[in-house]
Amino acid sequence: MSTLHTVNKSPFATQSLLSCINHVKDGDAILLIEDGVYGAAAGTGVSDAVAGKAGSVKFYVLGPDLEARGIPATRLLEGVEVVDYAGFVGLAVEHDRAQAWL
Amino acid sequence: MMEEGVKKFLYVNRKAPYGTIYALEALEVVLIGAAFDQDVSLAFLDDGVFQLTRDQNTDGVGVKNFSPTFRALGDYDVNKLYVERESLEERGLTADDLQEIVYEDEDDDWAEKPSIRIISRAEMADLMHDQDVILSF
Amino acid sequence: MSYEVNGQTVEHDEEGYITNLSDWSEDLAKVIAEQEGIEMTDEHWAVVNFLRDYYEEYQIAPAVRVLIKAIKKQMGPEIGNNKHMYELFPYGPAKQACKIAGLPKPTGCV
Amino acid sequence: MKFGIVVSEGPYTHEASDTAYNFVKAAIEAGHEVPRVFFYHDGVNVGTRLTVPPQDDRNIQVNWTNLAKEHGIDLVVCIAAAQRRGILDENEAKRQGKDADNIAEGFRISGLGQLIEMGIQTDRLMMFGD
Repeated sequence: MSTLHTVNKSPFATQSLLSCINHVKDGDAILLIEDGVYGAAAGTGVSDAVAGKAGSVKFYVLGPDLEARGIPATRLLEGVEVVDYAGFVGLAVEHDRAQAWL
Repeated sequence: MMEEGVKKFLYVNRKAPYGTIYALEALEVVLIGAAFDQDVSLAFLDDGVFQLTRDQNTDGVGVKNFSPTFRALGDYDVNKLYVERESLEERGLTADDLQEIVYEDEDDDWAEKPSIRIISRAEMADLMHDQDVILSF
Repeated sequence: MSYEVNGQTVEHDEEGYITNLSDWSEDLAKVIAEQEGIEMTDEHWAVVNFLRDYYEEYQIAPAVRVLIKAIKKQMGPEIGNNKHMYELFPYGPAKQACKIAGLPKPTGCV
Repeated sequence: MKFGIVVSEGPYTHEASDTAYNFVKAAIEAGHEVPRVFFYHDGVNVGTRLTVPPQDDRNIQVNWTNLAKEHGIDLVVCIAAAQRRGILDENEAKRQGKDADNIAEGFRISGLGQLIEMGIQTDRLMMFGD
């Protein structure tokens, strides 16, 4: 049993990503969408928090949102996987429930 | 024992009252949802814990004060209000800062029992993980 | 659109719900009830008073099942049941009793 | 698999309704079912037919209307949230004594019970909001 968490806010604007990270269980997945994709970049103030959790939960980032904001894949933290909308749907199917950190 | 077809619904409240409408409209969903006889829990974490504080008075802002409505939840058989301890502490609050919310336990000669349960962040994570449907506000 | 009660004019909406909740009085309740074709008995008043008390305490009108449960506790199962509530308020306790009690119009949810 | 979708933010200000739309399209393309989308909070504003977005941008309402028509999706606007924000169909306009309605084709106004029912009847509930 696992959960797909979605985070849609920049971690520099709200606590949603950190709160999500504090409530996930091993084997869950966190998908960063909309302004949430800013949390996927390396070398930021939240990179350590994300990298520190990346061992027990899998991080994904929504490609179209990433591209819209001009963030190249080369700037992503190691281990963060890019998915498209079909991949988003696939993640929702794979996990037992979805929780949006609005 | 869960009846067939009964799902576990969790309402996750992470926003403060009044600044935005989310808290009020979340409560409206809970009240309507109560008619569907599902297994309902409410979670209050992050700024959501501010929804339950005592002594809210909205006279000066001219907005409806809906904090008394939480006390009606027992009548709707909604009696599992989980509040995260760490979220309280981070905001300088304790359980004493929250209003008292009770329900009458039908299985215990209608004894009045507290609806608010203070739980740890780890327990909150377990609670979230034990749901069928999670509605976020 | 308005009710006339004791020489005063009280505004109401399309469906007869009063515009300003503070305009309510027992005399007004009788006027609204009359327009609804209801003659207020002690049982009607018990329901109306319960609704007003409930609203005062919780800031919402109770759901019909909550109302019925409470009336049953207060006045017994002969009165506190679904059938009897609809005999008292043929258009439904939520709509009609709330209107007479001067509570906000139900949104029409569920 | 059956998906239930909640859109809880308004169009144009937030990306939520766009993400939801793209998700629903992808889900249907992958062979899943999306029987209903429920619009709540400012999300009800997606359902007005009176928006006039610039021609070089997407038309969110029209996109939803077309998608719903093509795939039989039930687009439900919450009545309580809609009343607050001035989204009305013909019946509601009459009932409330208003001089106009604005609900778009393919959308219908109904109660919050539709949200709970969607949660009960679908396999996954996805929320898109602020």
